[in-house]
Amino acid sequence: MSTTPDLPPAEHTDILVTPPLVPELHRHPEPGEPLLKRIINSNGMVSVLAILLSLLVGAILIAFTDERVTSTASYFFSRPSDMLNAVWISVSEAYIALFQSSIINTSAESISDAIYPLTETLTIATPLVLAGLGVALAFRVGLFNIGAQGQIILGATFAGWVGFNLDLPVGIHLVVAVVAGIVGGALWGGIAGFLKARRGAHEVIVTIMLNYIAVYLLLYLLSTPTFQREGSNNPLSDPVAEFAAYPLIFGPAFRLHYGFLVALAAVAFTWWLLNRSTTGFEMRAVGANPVAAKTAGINVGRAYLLAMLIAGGLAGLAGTAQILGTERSLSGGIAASFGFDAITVALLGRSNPIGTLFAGLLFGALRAGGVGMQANTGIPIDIVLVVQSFIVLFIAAPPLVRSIFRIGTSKPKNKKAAAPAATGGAA
Amino acid sequence: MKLELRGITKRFGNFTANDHIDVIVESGQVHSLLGENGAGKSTLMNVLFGLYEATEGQILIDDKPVKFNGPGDAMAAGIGMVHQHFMLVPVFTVAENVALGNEDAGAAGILDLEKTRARIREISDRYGFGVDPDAIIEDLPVGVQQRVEIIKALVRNAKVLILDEPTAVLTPQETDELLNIMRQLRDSGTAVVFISHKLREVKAISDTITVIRRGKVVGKADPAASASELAALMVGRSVSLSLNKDKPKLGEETFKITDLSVLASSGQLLLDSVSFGISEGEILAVAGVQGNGQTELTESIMGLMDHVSGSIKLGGKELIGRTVKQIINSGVGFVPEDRSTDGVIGTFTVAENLVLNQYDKAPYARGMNMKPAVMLKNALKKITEFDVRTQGPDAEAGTLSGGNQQKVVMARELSRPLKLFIASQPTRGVDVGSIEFLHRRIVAERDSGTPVLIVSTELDEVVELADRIAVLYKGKLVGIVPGDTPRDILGLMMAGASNEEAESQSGTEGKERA
Amino acid sequence: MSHATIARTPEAAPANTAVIRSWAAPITYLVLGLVALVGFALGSPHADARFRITDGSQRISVPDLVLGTTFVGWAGTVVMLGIAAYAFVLARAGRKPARWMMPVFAAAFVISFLVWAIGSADTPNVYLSGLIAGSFTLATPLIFGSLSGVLCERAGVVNIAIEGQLLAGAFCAALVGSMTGSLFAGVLAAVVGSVLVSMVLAVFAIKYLVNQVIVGVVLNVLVAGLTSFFFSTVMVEDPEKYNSPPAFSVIHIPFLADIPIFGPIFFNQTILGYAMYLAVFVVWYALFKTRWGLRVRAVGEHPKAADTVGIKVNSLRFWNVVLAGVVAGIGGAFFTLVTSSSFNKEMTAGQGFIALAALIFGRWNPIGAFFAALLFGFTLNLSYVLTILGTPVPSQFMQMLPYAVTIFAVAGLVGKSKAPAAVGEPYVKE
Amino acid sequence: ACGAAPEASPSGSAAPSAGGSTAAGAADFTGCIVSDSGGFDDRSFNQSSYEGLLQAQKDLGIEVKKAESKAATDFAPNLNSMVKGGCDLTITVGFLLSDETKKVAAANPEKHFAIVDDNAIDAKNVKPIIYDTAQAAFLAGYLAAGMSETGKVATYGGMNIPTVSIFMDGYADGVAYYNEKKSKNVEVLGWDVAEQNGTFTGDFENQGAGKNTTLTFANEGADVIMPVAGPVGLGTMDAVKELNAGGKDVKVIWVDADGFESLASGNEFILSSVIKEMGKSVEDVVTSDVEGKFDSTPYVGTLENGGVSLAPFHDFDSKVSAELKGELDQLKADIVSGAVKVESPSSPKSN
Ligand SMILES: Nc1ncnc2c1ncn2[C@@H]1O[C@H](COP(=O)(O)OP(=O)(O)OP(=O)(O)O)[C@@H](O)[C@H]1O
Ligand SMILES: Nc1ncnc2c1ncn2[C@@H]1O[C@H](COP(=O)(O)OP(=O)(O)OP(=O)(O)O)[C@@H](O)[C@H]1O
Ligand SMILES: [Mg+2]
Ligand SMILES: [Mg+2]
Repeated sequence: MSTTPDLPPAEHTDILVTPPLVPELHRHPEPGEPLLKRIINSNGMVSVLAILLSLLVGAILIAFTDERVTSTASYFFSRPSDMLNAVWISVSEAYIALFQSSIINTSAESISDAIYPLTETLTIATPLVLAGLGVALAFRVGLFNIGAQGQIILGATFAGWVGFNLDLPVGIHLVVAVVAGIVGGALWGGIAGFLKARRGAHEVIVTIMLNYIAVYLLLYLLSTPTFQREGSNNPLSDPVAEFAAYPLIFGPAFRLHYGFLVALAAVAFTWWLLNRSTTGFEMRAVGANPVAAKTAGINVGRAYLLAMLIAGGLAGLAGTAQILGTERSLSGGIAASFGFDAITVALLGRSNPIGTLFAGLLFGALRAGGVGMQANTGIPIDIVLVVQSFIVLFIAAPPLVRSIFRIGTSKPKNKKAAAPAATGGAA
Repeated sequence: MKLELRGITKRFGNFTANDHIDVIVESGQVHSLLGENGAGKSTLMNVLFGLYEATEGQILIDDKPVKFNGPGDAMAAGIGMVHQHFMLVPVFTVAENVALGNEDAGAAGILDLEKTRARIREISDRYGFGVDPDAIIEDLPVGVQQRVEIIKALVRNAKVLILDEPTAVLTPQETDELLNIMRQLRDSGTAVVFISHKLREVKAISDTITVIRRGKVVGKADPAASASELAALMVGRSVSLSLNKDKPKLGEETFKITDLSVLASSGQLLLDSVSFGISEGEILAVAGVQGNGQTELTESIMGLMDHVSGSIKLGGKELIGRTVKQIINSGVGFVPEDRSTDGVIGTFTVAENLVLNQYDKAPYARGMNMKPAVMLKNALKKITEFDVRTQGPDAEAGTLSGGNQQKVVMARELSRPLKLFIASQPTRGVDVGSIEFLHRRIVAERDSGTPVLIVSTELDEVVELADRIAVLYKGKLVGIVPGDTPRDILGLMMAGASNEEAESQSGTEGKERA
Repeated sequence: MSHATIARTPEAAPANTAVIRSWAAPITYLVLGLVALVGFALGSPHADARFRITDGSQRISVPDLVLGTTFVGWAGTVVMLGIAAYAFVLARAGRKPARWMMPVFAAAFVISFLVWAIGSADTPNVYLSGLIAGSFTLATPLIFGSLSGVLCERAGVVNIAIEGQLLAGAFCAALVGSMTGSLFAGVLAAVVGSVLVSMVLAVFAIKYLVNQVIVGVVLNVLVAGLTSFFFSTVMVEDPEKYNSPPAFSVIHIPFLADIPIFGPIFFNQTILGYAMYLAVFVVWYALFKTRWGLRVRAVGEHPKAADTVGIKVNSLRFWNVVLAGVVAGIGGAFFTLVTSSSFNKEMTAGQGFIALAALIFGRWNPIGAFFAALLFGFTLNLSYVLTILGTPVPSQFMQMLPYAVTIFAVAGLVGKSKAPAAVGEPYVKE
Repeated sequence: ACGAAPEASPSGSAAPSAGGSTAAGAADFTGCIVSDSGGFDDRSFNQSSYEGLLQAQKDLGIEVKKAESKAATDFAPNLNSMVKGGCDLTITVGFLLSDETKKVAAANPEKHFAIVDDNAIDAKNVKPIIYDTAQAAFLAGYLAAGMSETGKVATYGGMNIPTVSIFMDGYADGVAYYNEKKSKNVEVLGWDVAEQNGTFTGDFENQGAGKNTTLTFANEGADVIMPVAGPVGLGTMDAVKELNAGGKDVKVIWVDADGFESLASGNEFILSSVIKEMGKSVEDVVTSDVEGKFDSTPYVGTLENGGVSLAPFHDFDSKVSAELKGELDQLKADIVSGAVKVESPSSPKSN
C-alpha cells in the first residue's frame, strides 16, 4: 500500500474503501457528507423536484386560462386577494381531481371506489409499459424505433382476428391470441429490422412510413366482412370471444386485467434478455459499438433484425393489452397514441426495463388523472401532455433542476443521457 | 518571438494533469517535451493553444501576459499546432480544411478557395510536400494528412509550431523528411515544440529538451545524453529498452496464406496475391506504412472483409468464407489496431469487455443465460494478472486510459488456447513499462507454440519482436526478411523497394553517410 | 528517397484494381422490369390515357397528350428490361452501372405506371399541370421542415422536433394573424413560435447536454399539448377573434404563369411558395459555397477540429438551430396562412416526420430533400387524383401509396445514407 | 388590468361549480355528454351534439357535464366518471362508443343514455339517435346536378365509414335520379356507389388535403362539391375561394349544419347544406327525459320529421330556377311518401 505516498496519513486507515490496484487518480468519496444533504442532492430527489416543477408549469397554465382567475385579474390591483384565491382554488381543484382519479379517491364511500383510480392507472400503464419496452429495447441496440404505433396496431389486429374469428378451447384461445399479437407486432417491427440489416434502410424512415401503412391497412381490413361486425358496416369488429380476453383481476367493477401481469413479466423478461442473456449481450454490444461487436464475431445485421422483431413483439403485446384487455373490439383507434407515448416513456425510463416500468406507471397515472381532471373540472386533458413533457425535460437535465433549486451535485457533470449515441447519429 | 509558460496548472476534476509547469520556448529552436504516457504533455500544449483553460498560471509572449479564450486567439498570436490526433474534417478537401476558420471570402461570405489553393501549392512546393489541394482528406494516406496539418499551421504564419507526436504514424523516411522540414522552419526563425516518444528523433533534432513526469517538470535534458538516460528521466526508474528472447523453436507451418487478394468495393486491389506462412512457435511481423494493406490483411484473416479471394488455411482448414465467430472459435486470437473502435466497447464494463467474444461459451454462459459471477471472477483474475489499472471490474472501459484498454484486449485474447495469435499495433499508446510486459506475453505465447502475426508501424517494435519480417507496400508483399534485418533496409522496402534493391541502395547510402 | 511514395498516384491504373461483380442493381432492375411487364404491358387496360396540359383558362393552349396504354406499357417495359439486361452485362464485366441508367429507368417506370394508372381509371383523363402543381403545394411545408432539419443536422444537432416547430408556427401564425389581421405579423409570430421551440432544443441539447433525440421527441409532445390546450381554451371560445387568420393570395406573374406545366409551379404561387424555392436555393448555396456553410459543415462533421481553428462550435450550433426554427416557422405559417384558413389541433398530422424522412432520404442536402419531399407530394397527390378518376383499388390502399413508395425508394434505391459524423453528439470543452 | 373590484362579492358564490354552471331555476337534472376522439371542437357531430345539450341547459336550467375523449382508451373512464358523477342522462357520440355505452348502461339500469349515430344497442335505458341522411343528401345530389354547368359534380369524405358514405350515397343517387329523369349525363366524381369506394382524405384533420382534393376536382371539371369530412371541408372552402377568385365558378354543398350560417367566410359559395339536426334532436331527447318521458325507441331523423333537411339556398336563392325548386319540393314529398325510395348500404336499419 505504499503506492500512494502523497496521501495524508489519516487516509491510510480508510484503506478498505480504496480498492487495490487503483492508481493515484482514484477519487475518494467526500467524507462525512450528511445523509440529508446526500438525499437532497441525489438523483431521486432531482426526479421528485422535476415532477414538482412540471406541476407548477401546469398550474400556471391552469390558472392562466381559468375564467375565475381572469375575471378577478381585471381588478388585481384593487383587491389582489380575490385573484390569488381564485388561482388557489382553480389549481388545487385541478390537482386534487388529478390525484383522486389516479391514485386514491379520498372522498369515496367504499374501499373499491377508493382504489378504483389506482387500478385505472395500472390499466392505462399496461400498454404504455409494454410498448415502452419495445422502444427501449430497440434503443439499446442503437435503433430509434418510432414504429411502436404501427406495431401495436398490427399486434391488436392479429390478436383480434384470433379472438373473434377462431373458436378455440378455454385457455388455449387466450394463449393463441396473445401469441398472434406478438407475431403481428414482430412482423411489423421485423420489416424495419430486415430492411435495416439487409439494405441499410434508415429505420427512422421505415418505421414512420410503416405507422401510416398500418393505420390504412387496419381501416381496409375493418371494411372487409372478415373483420367487420356482423350486421353493421361501421369500421368496428365483433368483440373478441370471452375466453380470448384477458380475465379481469378484480372482477367486473374494475378494468384492470391480467395483461398487467403480462407487462410485469415482460419487464422481467426484457431485463433478463438485456442484462443476463447472451442475445442481450450481443444486442447491447451492437448498440454501443457496432464495429467492435462485429470484430468480436457478433452478427450485427442479425442483432438489428432480432431487436426489431422483439421490440415489435413487445409492442404487439401492448396491442393485445388493448384488444384483449380494455377495448375488446377492433377499431381504427385501437392503438390510441400509445405508440408515440411509448417513445417518451422509454426515454424517461432511460431505455432500461425497470425505468420504463416506472415511467409507464407515472404516465399511466397522469393519463388516468387527466381524464378525471377533465371530467370533473373541465380542464382540457392536453395539460397532461404539457406536464409530461416538462417532467421529461427536467429529469433529463438535472443541472437545470439543481440550478433552479440551488442544490449541489452528487455526480460528475456531463454524464450523457441514456440513449446510445449511435441512435442520435442515426437520425 | 519568445513564448513563456509560467506556473501552468491544469486540473481535471481533482486530478492534476499539469502542476505548476514553467517552460520557455525561444524562436529559432526546436524544443522537445519528453515524458511517459499521461505525463501531461498534450494537456500542456492544449492549454498553450487555448483549447483548455489553465486552472492556474500565465502565458507570456515576448514577456507580455496574454490570455487565450480559444484556439482562435492562439492562432492570432502566431501559435500553430499539429495535434496528436489529426484535426481534419475527413469529408472535406485539403483546401477546405486549410481554409477552415481562416477563409478568404468575397461579398456575403461567398467562399473563395482559389487563394487557399495557391498558398497550398506554394508551401507544398517549397517543402516538397506534394499535396493536391483538391484531394479529399479521407482518401489520403496518414503521412499526407500529417503534411496537411503542417500546411494548416504554416498558412496562418505560425511563429510557434507545436508538433504533438507527429512521427507516430510515419515511415522512417517520412520521419527524416519531417525532421528536415523542422530544421528548415527552425532556420527561418520559427520556434518548434516537438513531442515524441522516440528518443532517437528527439536526440537528433532538439536544441532543448524538457522532461515532464506526472504533470511536473523534472528537469532539462541534454540532447547528447544517451537514450537510456533519457528514458530513466522520463519514467523515474531504469528501463530495459531491449527484450531478451530465445531463438524460436519452429514447429509445423500450421498457418498458410496463398494468393490472398482483397478488393475494396470500388474495385481497387487492397491486397494483391499475398502468400506466406507462419510456423508454430514463430513470430512473423508485418512492417509497412499504414494504408498499404496491413489492416486488410488482418481483417481478411478474421473474416471481416468482403471481396476476398485466395486461401487462408489454419491447421489445414480453410478460413475464407467462414464467419467471424467461426474463425474466433477455431482458435484465432485478434488484437485489432484501433482498440477504442474495434477492440473494446467503451460503455461496457471491464468485466464484459474481457469476455467480449467469449460471452456465449462456458463457463461464462449456460445456454442463453450468462453468469455474471463467473465473469466477475475472471475479470478480477485478469486485472491482477495483466496489471490493468482500473477502479474495478465494473468500471466502464471508456474510463480507462488507452494503455489500460490495450491491456484489457490483450488479456482477453491471450487467455484462451490459441492456434493463431494476431496483434495489430499491440503496444500503441502504451507506456514503456507496460510495453516490456506485453512484449514478454507475446513472446511467451510464441514459445508455447502458437504462430504469431504482428502488424506494427513501430519499426522498433517490429525489430524487437520478429523472427521474420514481411514488408507490405501498396498491397503487395515486397519481401520477407530475417528478424535482424537493418532498419534502413526495412525503411527502403517500406517505400516499395524489393529487398535486393534495398540492400544495394542502403549499401551505397551507408557509404555516403559514412 | 522520394516523397512520391505517399502522394496520390493518379496513374493507379488497371493493375491496381480488379473486378467486383455487384448484382444488386441488375436484379432490382429486372424485378421492377418484370413488374412492368406483368402490370403495365400484359396488364394494359387497352385504353388511351389523356393528359391535359392546359385547361383553356391559360393564354397558351397546348393540345392534349393522348397515349395508348398498351403502346406505352410495352415501350416502357422494353426500355426497362433493356436497361436490366445491359446492367447484367456490365455487372458480368465487373463494371458499375452507367450513371444514366437509374434516371432513365426511373423515368420509364414512372411514365408507364402513370399512363397505366390513368388509363385504368374510370375516367382515363387527367389534368397534368394540376397534378404536378398540387404535388408542389403538398410538398411545400415538408420542404420547409426538411430545410430546418438540414440546418440543424448539418451543424451536428439532431432535429426530431420538426413536427413541433411546424405546429408551433402554424398555431402562432393563426393566433397572431387573426388578432392583428396582418399577414406579416402572422408570419413573424410563426417564426417567433418556432424559434422558441428551437431555442429549447438548443439550450437543452447544447447547454444541458440532454440527448437530442429525447429533447426532440418531447418537444413534439409539448407543442402538441400546448397548442391543443390553448386551442381548446382560447381559440374555440372566440374563433372569429382568435382563429380566423387572413390568407396569402396567389401572386400570378402574367404570361410566365401561362407556360404549360411549369407556369403554375413557378409563377403562380403565394409569397410563401416563392419563398420556398428561394429558401432551398439559399440554404444549398450557403451551406456549400460560403464561409458560413463550410464552418457549419465542419462543426457537424468534426467539432473538435473546428474548435482548433477557432470556430465557436456551440455558439454556431446554437444559432443554426435558431435559424432552423426560422425556416420551420415559415413552413408552419404555410399551414394556416396558405393551405387552410384556420388552426386545428395537431393539424400538422405527422408531416414533420415525413419531412425528417425526406431530409434523410435527400442525404442531408437541401436539393435532395427538395426532391424527396416532391416525390412524396407527387405520390400523395397521385393517390388523390386516382381515386377521383375512379380506380378499382380500395381507397385505403391508395392512401398507403406515398408511404409505401417512400419505403421502396429508401430500401431499394437509396440504401445507406450517411449522416454528418458528429450529429447527436454534444460538444464539451474542458 | 386595474378595474374596480365588484362590490361585496360574497366569497363562495364567486366560484361557480366547475365544469358546468347552474342557471336560475335549476332543475335537479344533470345531462352529460362524452365525445368520441374527434373532440367537442370537431365542427361536426360532437360539436353539434354538445351544442344541443348546451341549448337544453339554457332553456331548462339543467346541470351539464362533458368529457372529451382523446382516444378510444378514454371512452370507458370518461363514461364511468360521468355515471359516478351523478349524471341522469349521458349522451355518447358516435358508434365507437357503442360497446362501452351498452356495458355501462347494463351496469346502471337506473340511469339513462342516448347515443348519437349508432343503432346497435337495444336496451331499455338507451335511446339511439340516428339519421337517414341519405334522404337529404339525395335532394342535394339532385340540386347539384341541376345546377352544374359542366356536367360534373363531386364529393369526398374524411374516412370511408357509414356516417360519411351515407351522404355520398344519397348524393350520388340523387344525381343518378336527375340523370334518369332528365336523360342527362351528369357525372359524379369521388364516389362510386356500386363499389362503395371513392375519394377520402384519410382523416378529419388535414385541411390541406381537403383543399388539394377540391382543386383537383375543379381541374377535372367538377363545379359543385360536397365535402363530408368535418373540418377538412374548410379546405374545400379555401379552394373554392381561390378558384372563384381565379375566374372559375365552383359551388359547395356543406354538410351537418347550415354552412351559410356557421361558416366564418366563403358562405357566398354555399349553394345549400345537407342538415343533420343533431343539436335539435339531442335537445329533444334531453327535454323529454327532463319531462319524464324518456323512452328507448330509436329516434330516426328523416325528411319527414325534419331531422334531416336541405338548407335554404340563401345567396343562391335567385339563381336556382323556380322549376328546379319545384322539382325539389316534389322530390321531397315523394321521398316522404315513399314514392321515391332512397336507400344506402349505410342507411339506419330498423332493429
Ligand atoms: N470519463 C472518465 N472518467 C474518469 N476518468 C477518466 C475518464 N476519462 C479518462 N479518465 C482518466 O484519464 C486517463 C485517460 O487519459 P488518456 O487516455 O489520455 O491516457 P493515456 O495517456 O493514453 O494513458 P496511458 O498512460 O495508460 O497510455 C485515465 O487515467 C483515466 O482514468
Ligand atoms: N479530458 C480529460 N479529462 C480528464 N483527465 C484528462 C483529460 N485529458 C487528459 N487527462 C489526464 O491528464 C493526463 C495527461 O494527459 P496528456 O494527454 O496530456 O498526456 P500526454 O503526456 O500527452 O501523454 P501521451 O504521451 O500518451 O500523449 C492523462 O493521464 C489523463 O489522466
Ligand atoms: Mg495518451
Ligand atoms: Mg499526448
